[in-house]
Amino acid sequence: MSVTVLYFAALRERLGKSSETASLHDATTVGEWIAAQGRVDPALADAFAGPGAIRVAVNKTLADLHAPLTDGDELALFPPMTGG
Amino acid sequence: MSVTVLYFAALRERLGKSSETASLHDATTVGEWIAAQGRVDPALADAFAGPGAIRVAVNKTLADLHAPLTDGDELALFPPMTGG
Amino acid sequence: MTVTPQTSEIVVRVLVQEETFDVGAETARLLADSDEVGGLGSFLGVVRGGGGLTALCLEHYPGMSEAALNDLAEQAVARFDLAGCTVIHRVGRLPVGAPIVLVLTSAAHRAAALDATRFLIDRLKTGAPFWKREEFSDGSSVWVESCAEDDAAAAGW
Amino acid sequence: MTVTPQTSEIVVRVLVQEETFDVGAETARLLADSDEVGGLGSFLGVVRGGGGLTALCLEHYPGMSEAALNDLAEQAVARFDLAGCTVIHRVGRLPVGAPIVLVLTSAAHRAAALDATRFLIDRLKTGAPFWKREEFSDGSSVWVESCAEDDAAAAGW
Repeated sequence: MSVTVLYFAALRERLGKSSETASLHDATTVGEWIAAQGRVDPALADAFAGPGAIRVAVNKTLADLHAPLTDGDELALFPPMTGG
Repeated sequence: MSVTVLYFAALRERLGKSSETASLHDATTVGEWIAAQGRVDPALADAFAGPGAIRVAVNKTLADLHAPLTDGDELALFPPMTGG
Repeated sequence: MTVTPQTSEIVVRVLVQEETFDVGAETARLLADSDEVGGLGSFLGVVRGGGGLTALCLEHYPGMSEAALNDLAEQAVARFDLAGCTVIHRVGRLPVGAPIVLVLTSAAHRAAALDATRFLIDRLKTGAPFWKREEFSDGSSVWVESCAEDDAAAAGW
Repeated sequence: MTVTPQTSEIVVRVLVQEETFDVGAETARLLADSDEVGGLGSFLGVVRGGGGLTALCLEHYPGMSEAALNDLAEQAVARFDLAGCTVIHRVGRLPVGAPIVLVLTSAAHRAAALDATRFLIDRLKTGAPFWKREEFSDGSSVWVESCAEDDAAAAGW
């Protein structure tokens, strides 16, 4: 299965990409995908090294690292929000 | 000496007048004038019978019954304010 | 010459008038007149319909009403870190839906603007010489009584 | 047929846009669209100058930003006795003094309008997917970090 991954703001700039398509095994959580991806993408691993530095949304709803990913999901990773 | 007395809102309507000129003895407080005037004007005495029903201003500043009156002062009597 | 920041640099605008006011224009004016503003808070009071009400008649004590609003504005400036504030209160006969009062504050940070807005409207309700008479569709009218809730809100500051 | 008051009668208007907005027109619109309104509360956020700042660049997550603001508006409607609310958030490059965000609430009574205004702006700051980058006159730029004060304000509700 595959999911679309979106990156925003400082994380987008840091990783040098705003989106990618990720292929992953079934029954993968957000945290499991980040851990696996971090092994091949040190910049992503670095970005997640700080505690609480990155926020997660699945299908445009805030989620946490335990959220499951299913085929066709849109996963978004971004820094703490600073609106208003 | 004399002071101008102004009445507003429900008190103005109740007394049937919006202003008058009062002649009074020296060293009179607001409360003393109201007590004396109430003896000749039962409607005024009635209006002041309810506790806290009437507010007082001397020269356009909120005051209380102990405020002294001096020649030329503007005394205003009115119900609790309901602005906004 | 040393220039020390003065309270007088804070823009205070107080109006008591029969005419209506323009919320957009007042907002733009306050924003243009004050420096380093990050937020503006506001409260707009309007004549609320219902129960057969057709209009409010607002009486005031000319001279004292302006002085009382100015005093409240100065208190807000002293208590909160404001860049400026505007208070406009209408008098006369106002139909349902008409604007009555506008409180507008500007500040570097939102908390000061929002706190000051609430302080001003809470205090203004019971601390400035305005009186409301309600007019109804059956021809009757009644003076609005002061309410304990408003007294408590004003005393809470 | 019995008509029961529904939450859906409460007017909720949420916009995310590059263009500016008209505070006066939005105020008039909310007032016209909702019944028995006694007060409107508002907060207008603007780009604060100082320290050589020339502009803010606002990035957002299209689709989620609108959904998050709608969700906040629905929360405000559920918590406070509102007649309606409007939330408009701009994105793109905004110079010093430009409006960024408008929160506008209407209610029968002022406390609900003022409480809901504060709730919405406090929660919006950290709960909707917008990110600010500051641009300075020396050509540098920096992403705004989240601040503990904003986190505390959002958590306080």
